[in-house]
Amino acid sequence: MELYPIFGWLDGLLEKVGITGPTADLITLVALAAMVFGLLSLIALFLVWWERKISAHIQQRFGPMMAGWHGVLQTVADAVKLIQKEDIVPTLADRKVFFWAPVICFVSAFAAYIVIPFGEGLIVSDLNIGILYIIAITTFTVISLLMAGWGSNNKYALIGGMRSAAQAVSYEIPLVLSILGVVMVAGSMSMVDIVESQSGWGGFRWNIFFQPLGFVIYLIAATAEANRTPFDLPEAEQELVAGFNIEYSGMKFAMFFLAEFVNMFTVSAIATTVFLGGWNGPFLPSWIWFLGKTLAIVFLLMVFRWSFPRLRVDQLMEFAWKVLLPLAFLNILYVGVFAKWLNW
Amino acid sequence: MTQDLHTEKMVINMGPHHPSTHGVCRLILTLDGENVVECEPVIGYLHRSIEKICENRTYAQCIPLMDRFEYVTSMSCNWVFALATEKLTDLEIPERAEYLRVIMTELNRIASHLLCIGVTGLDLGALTPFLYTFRERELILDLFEMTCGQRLTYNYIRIGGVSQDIPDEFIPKCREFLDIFDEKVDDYEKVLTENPIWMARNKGIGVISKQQVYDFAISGPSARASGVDFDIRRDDPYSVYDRFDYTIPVFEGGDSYDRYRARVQEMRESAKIIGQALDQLPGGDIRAKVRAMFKPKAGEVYSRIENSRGEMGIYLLSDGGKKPVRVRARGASYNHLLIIPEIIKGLKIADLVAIFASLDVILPEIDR
Amino acid sequence: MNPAELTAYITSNFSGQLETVENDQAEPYFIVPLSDLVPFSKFIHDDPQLELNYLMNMAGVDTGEQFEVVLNPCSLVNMQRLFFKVVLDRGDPKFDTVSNLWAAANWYEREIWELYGFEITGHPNLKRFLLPDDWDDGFPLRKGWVGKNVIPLPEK
Amino acid sequence: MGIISKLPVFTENLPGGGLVTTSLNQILTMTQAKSLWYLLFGTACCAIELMATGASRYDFDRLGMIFRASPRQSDLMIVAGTVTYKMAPIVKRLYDQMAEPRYVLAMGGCAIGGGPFYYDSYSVLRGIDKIIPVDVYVPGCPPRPEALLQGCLEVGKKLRTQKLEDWSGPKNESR
Repeated sequence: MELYPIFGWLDGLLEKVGITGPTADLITLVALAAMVFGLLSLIALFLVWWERKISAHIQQRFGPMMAGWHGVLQTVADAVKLIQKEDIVPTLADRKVFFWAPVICFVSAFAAYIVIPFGEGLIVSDLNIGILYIIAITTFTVISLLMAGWGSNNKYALIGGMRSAAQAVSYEIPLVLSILGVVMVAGSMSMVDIVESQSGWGGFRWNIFFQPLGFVIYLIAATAEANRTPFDLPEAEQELVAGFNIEYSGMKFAMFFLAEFVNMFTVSAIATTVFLGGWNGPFLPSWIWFLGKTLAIVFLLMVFRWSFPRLRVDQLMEFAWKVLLPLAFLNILYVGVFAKWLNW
Repeated sequence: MTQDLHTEKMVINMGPHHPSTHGVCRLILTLDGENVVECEPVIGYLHRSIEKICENRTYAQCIPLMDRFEYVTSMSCNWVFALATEKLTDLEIPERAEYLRVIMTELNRIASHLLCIGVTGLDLGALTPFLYTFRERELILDLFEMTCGQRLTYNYIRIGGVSQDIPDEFIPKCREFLDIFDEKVDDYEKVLTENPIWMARNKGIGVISKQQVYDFAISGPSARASGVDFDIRRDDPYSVYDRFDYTIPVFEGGDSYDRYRARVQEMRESAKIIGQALDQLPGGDIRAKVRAMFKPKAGEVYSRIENSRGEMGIYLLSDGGKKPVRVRARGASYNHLLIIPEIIKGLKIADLVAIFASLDVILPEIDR
Repeated sequence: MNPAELTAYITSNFSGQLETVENDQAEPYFIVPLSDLVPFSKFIHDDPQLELNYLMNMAGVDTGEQFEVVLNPCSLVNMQRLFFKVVLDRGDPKFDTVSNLWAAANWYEREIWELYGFEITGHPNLKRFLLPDDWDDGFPLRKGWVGKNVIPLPEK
Repeated sequence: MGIISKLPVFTENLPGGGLVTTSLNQILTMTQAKSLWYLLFGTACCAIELMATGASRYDFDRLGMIFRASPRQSDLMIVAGTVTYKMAPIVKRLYDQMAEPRYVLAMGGCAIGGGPFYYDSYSVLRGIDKIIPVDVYVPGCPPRPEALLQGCLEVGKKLRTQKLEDWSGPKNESR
């Protein structure tokens, strides 16, 4: 299902109305952005409901049942309720920083979807430095956590912010190195080329079979990037009451809440594109393959959350620098030697 | 190059309202980064003046108040108060009542340990064991509800015996619970004990030495985890505990991990005791003849029993009247909170939460 | 050692004068004069035969006529218990701290000081910790004390 | 109030404005009732029953209620247990920190009126309605989990009668 025919029809419509040239491009881009934004907030709402249902069934209980059939409208109810809540700004808070933190978190969470291929031709714009762009954008959420920690003038939030900065910095490197292994094999950083390089053997020539260690390192670093247990130290309820989003209420908190789930989806989308062969797969249309694999990874992340205790800050750092980093280098060495020798 | 960086210590308030302080305890922490430099507990937020109220109540009226003294194991609170009053009178407690008391208190010990292990898991981020342990705890609460109609504050053990006899479907249900209980404990061990993150978070944290156990009067599983082989049921025997054979689990490590393991083993032992008590349960009536306006002899007594958290004792002074002159309830968490500032120096906030949960400190027996 | 031997051992070995009280409880019961509180505690804490190193309970008592402090040490090594009491004078109740012998006594004494108003000389940090900080209503656990927000039980 | 509170002003002068706001009001309060996030605030024995209600058998999550540790994000404060005079200012401050539309459920005899500690106690506050407005009282010592769940549903019913304009802005300043 190509994306371009839709825009062809839209351009035709604009001709009739008499808008051409740059304004027409602007309108199509805005329409595209609205479509991606709509799709993603739908997915985020679904993920929130799905997480509560999975956690409930893991823990032998029902999970939300009252809002709609089996609580399907539960997240809609939460979102609409959060809109009605009062928007408190603590008196001594750093107002500008406090206000912009959720905005940056929200924007950076959605900005990563410019280069993620949802299907055969379903990509907003195929940058040739796609994967590098994603890694740069996803670290913005760390800045917003720091701003939230500092802005809300609360000691617990400050500790939460500091922890998130330390965690992101130390887990960024193994993440990048594990992706580097795939980029070396694919020969290009564009997401579409990476997926093309995995389309051999009838769509089953995925990188995970060749670089299993890289996949495992990526998964661990990704859980840390998305602040999920066992690495969810920034908002550890038991220690820091609610971590960085302690002072946020109403719509600002909803932004943080949705951004967290969109981040989780981003991280698993990159995992599918880089390691599980994006949209490659026999008979089914490409975007179903993509969605299926991503939701499988999201399911894995969710099961992590409900089965592992939380690590301490120094254990977290130690694990990143002393265990994950050497393994990442080992993975690159392995890929470098075998890639040359097996001339993939 | 390293000129001295001006780093300030941050005083933080792990205040009365905090998810991981069980109840309302406030810890004023002085932090240097993440490490706790100094910790000063402030209590009294749940000080309900139970001792002052008991001085104006008859002995029978004190029992429900004693329920609220330590609400997670209310059975042992009733029992320790009844034991203290019985020492001041020459009442003859019927055999069946003694066995019912043992069965109920051991069931309550298992329920309290289940709650403690669940909440320890909750505090360290593992949310699922909390739900599993509470599932078993609900089965025990059904048993309690069957006999005395209440889930938490039972008012079941009275002076001279117990208030009601157990219904006839109690024993089959209790047997059924005991059958499934052992493999349920294996489930918890599977989820938590061998979990490397759980070990990393609990091993070597908050080590209590034997000398500290003596000085700070630490008791119960927290003392047995530091190598002190002391259990009131065996060393200072009361009631019919000498008729059952059970072992007292003792560990040498003294850290949070061993305290957790001591509690898990203790649950298995308690299940064994209940099984034997059900086998030997005699017939007969369940309460000695006690006049309504019960007046014990004048005298002083300090009676103690082995509660799930440690030693629970009642100092009772009576002048022969129908109201006690002085009741002093001693809880185990009182000393466990006292030792936390000693063993927390230099550790992190996350460790403080782990130690707090592993020592099973709850606030009603500190504030009374 | 059973209670009788224990009483005999203590009365013979302890230098100060003691008064033993007959009661049918399982442990010996002494009344120690105020000045001998710390020497007696040191004796029973350090004597190798006794080694009562675990302070079970320490309670302040107001029996209407006299103030007392009751201590119950016990030994986890050779499983013995002891029950001894110190009578304070009514006018100016004061006693020396034993918290350097038993660290558990630290909070016991602090509580006695706060709820009974007995002066404790040598206590490391006597601060209010059970009652609200702005408490100015006397000492609640004393007999005959009536607080401003206490609702008495209506007599039938 | 959030963004939504300005809406009634616009819809008033629309044709049939009154109808729009009431039906809008219905939808909005229905969503509030369906997702009441409660503040984890337990002091005494009722806190254990609160945890038991949150566990698998009685499960708050079925009603869409999850526990939030920070008062900012919670809209229902379940005061579970005895509130002493030393704890009263803290309960008041927590209530102030909660974002509007907020509700209070007094759980257990102690929170309603001092419970077993009403007579002869010098340190127990007899009932939290002396310091904060209470919406629903759940009697019991401690109340059964079913009673607590029914209390939460009562909060949902009472909430339906709230008007949008009632929460037109913070009433006191200490935020």
